[in-house]
Amino acid sequence: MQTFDPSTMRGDISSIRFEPGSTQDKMILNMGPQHPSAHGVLRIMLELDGEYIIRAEPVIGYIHRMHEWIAEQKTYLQFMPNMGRVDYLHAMAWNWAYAGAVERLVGIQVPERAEYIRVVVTELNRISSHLVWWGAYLLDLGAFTPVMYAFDDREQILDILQAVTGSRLTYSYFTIGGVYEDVPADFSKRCTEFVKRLRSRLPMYRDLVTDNMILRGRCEGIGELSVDVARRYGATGPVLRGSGVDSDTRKSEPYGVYNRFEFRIPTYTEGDAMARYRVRLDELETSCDIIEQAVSSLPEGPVSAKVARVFKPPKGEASMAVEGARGKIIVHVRSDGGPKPYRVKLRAPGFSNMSLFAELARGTMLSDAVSILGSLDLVIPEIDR
Amino acid sequence: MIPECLAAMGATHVVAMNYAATGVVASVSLTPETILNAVEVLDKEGYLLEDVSASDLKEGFEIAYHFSLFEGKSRLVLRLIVSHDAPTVPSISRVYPGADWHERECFDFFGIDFTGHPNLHYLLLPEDFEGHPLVKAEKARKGLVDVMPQTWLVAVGLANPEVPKPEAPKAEKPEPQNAIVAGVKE
Amino acid sequence: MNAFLLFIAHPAARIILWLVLMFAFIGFNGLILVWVERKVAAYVQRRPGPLHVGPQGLLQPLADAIKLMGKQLVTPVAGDKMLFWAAPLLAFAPVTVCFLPMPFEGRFNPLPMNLGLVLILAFSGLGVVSLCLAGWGSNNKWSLLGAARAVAQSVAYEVPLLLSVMAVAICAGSLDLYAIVRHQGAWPWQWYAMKNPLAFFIFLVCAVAETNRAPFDLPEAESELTAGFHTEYSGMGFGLFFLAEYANMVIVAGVAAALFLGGFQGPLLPGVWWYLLKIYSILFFIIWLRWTFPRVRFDQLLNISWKWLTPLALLDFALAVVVAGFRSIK
Amino acid sequence: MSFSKIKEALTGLKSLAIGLGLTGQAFCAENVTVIYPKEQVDNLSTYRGPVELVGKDDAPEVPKCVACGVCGKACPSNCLTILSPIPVKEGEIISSPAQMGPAPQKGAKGPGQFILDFSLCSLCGQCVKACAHKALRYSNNPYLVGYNREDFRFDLIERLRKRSRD
Repeated sequence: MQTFDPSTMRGDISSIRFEPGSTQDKMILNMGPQHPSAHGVLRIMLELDGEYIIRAEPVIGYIHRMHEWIAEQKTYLQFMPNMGRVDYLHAMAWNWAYAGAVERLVGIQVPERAEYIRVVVTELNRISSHLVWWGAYLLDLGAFTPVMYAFDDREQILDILQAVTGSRLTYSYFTIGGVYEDVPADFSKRCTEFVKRLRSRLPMYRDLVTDNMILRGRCEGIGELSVDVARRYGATGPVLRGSGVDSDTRKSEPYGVYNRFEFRIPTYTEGDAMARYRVRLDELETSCDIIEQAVSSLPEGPVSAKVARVFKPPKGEASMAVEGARGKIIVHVRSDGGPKPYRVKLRAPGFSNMSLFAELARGTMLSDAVSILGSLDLVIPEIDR
Repeated sequence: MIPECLAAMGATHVVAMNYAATGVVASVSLTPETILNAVEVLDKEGYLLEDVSASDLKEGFEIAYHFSLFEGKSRLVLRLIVSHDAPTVPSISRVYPGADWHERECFDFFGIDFTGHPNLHYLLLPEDFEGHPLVKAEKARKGLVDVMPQTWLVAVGLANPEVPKPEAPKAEKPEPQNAIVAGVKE
Repeated sequence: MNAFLLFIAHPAARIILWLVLMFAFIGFNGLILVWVERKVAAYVQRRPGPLHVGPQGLLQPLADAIKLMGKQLVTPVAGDKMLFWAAPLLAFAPVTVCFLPMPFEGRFNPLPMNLGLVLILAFSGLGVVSLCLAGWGSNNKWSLLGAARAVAQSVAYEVPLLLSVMAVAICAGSLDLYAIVRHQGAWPWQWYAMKNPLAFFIFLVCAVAETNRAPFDLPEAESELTAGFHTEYSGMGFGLFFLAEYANMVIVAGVAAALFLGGFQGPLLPGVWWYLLKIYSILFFIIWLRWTFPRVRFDQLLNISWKWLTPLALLDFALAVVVAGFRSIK
Repeated sequence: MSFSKIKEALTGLKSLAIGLGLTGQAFCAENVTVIYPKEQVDNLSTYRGPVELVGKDDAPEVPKCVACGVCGKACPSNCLTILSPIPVKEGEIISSPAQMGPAPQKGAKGPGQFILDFSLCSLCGQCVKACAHKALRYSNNPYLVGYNREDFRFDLIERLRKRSRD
């Protein structure tokens, strides 16, 4: 191997900064930004001793798009399509967080029907997000087939959501004060059918993957996360619930009409990759429950409050927290009374979860790092924003 | 609604906020000197760090730390203002290691210097990026009175409660039932 | 014609002819196996697989091979050029030798010998050297990690593999694959897979590990090491590794079929067809494994070998010795 | 090696066998893929592609659009360019072709040119919502291919004419 000499490495300041000096018996490894389990363009610098990780440092920002700056250049409504692009897997939750924050700022009451539709599409989207995670995680662990089964199910959701929103991935379905358009007539029926189908598939998921000895060997006891560390790093969502904390924004600060539904928040106390895995799989069932309840009591009425296309909210600031597939999404909007936001801050759950990685990966093996990375369920565009 | 622990923070102002309108239960005004003590208090109470963000105002950079408990509507916002000329504030990453990246992000966007930060350099922006994109032009900056709700302004003594400012008539939230918003017609 | 027959009768000529035939067989077989692999993967994943080149996509592997041959061969600047290009050749060369003692059937035997099994085991052990050289010569950190994994894995799995083979050889009393096959019968209950299922199981697991197939494909583990030891190879350099992998699969499947499944013995059909059928069933099973399971971790892989398979294989070997001893006393 | 470990290994092996069984079942089951050029998916009608102009009920080749320019302003990424003819003032020479200016133009009744730069569009639909005359709608053609950016600058009036001819 060539010896590592930082003075000859021009242009890559991250590497030079990470370089510890003498690398005797150690190896600096750049995992990413083009790496099969980097889930997009994440780069992790690792200091390895054999296969053991001594130090890890993620380098992010490869697809940073400065959404927060864009928000200041556009009117409140014009920024809406950007929200579908922050986290492409759970676009609906971001839609909701931004729309909700602006609604709070202005004081708009969202019609009942729109609230129910929002719940259903967000939960459908959550299921599709978890299915993608499930498939991708198993790809990281070297199983090629489950991702196809997951995508088979996900296609059904995408078909439903396409009929509602017209697109299959980057939805901008929410508007300030409601949703873009009413759902088609057979929406409820299709949702119920899908829930039935997914429930019949879950035992297969369990038998094929969850109970699998090899998978359990790869997940159990890997990346153990204690509640205190999770709290100080700001971990939320399934990562936090995998550590045994019964915390879910849908319960703790019920937004929309979530307080009208009965649902269970799955938690596991082990705090390892397997616990996070199980939380997500159980959340599929939780989402199914919510969809069933919401669809069966879908009220009639308008789907959007009357809101002018360009409006000036009163001065002030508002935050909206939404439970996304990856954790607590918060959008802070600050208005100076003009037609454009003064400041928009997007709090991405993946950002906080990702910062945990360096802590979790220390002392594990390279294969475990891949497993931990997968179990955090990272969507890089959301982290980079 | 205001948690009792806030009394131990040495805050200049603690203002209860309307959760339904702002998503926050209390706003705590601090100074760079008191922030470390404040987050230590929150750490003892078991608060979770949500984010650290900043905003460019006339008075300086306003840094807002959002915290919440695992349960219930409990979001707190800790805010402090640092001047444009010397934007330094102690890093809280010693207490909340998760603040590390959030503070680096604030450094990216605003150039705020977090003293005691272990690793303060560009996070989201490229290493050779020059400038800080969210810093506004001098003319575009607004003061606190322009971006904060009237109730908060009154509570911290920046506005007079009896005589509402004529340029901020809509600062009070409209009735929640009011579905129609006065818009500006093109 | 007579001269040709005489020429054929000469053992050296027979070996050369056989080697040429084997090259053709390996190449053809590689194409077929790529197609089978892709079709099996596709059907397991409920999609059609290659479909458009030739009937049912049969010509797809050929198109891929032509594409591979047309690609530029890139050598890493900082790599060791000689080792780098010696590695794929070294991966491929021993494979052909391993086909010499394969018991296809009596009249296909180019080189009668009574140590066929030893020859195969010795030469198939050479494969790991090529992986090691490939990893080292690439001067790439991923490749190096892959090479290190390959060596450790090969050392670990050689032991139980040999022990399970020895258990069978002791029972049959020979190291000649033909003799071992003749020792069994045409029917499943006469096979060593039935008489000694533990050895068969151990052999299968070790065979999968020896050929670096999933779930033991750690040297190339693409989600961890991008592509492991062959990260830097392009074109036919990669193609040779690929071909060697499939040829190695055929060898282990061939040995397994001969040792445990009665080789060319079978009713009605000529023996060679039975043998091929058995080989391909084992290959199908190996492919099926790959598309079902996640990959094990490196330390787990070694643990499986040292803590489970080696003791079990020792136990099995001891049992086989006792049984064979009793039989010879009788 | 304790007894519990052996039991664990055996249950593990059983789980592997179950996994093999499931993929084996899938191997025998039917494909779920739609093989594209031979078959087509059945949900194209709900797909929302690039916006198109709506023709008048009595004259399908004439757009309903009144060239008010609201859609262009609503668009977050400025992908709509609406030009309408500048009405000729008295005494001016009528130039041919007519001079175009950005909509809205006083006195102009319809668009002279309606350009959609689809390479900028994010299909958010704000133009469709903004239109008071329902003169814009989504098309549902997913088959868009082009060799350069210019191919995605759609002249919507031209496309409307073509559509009404077919």
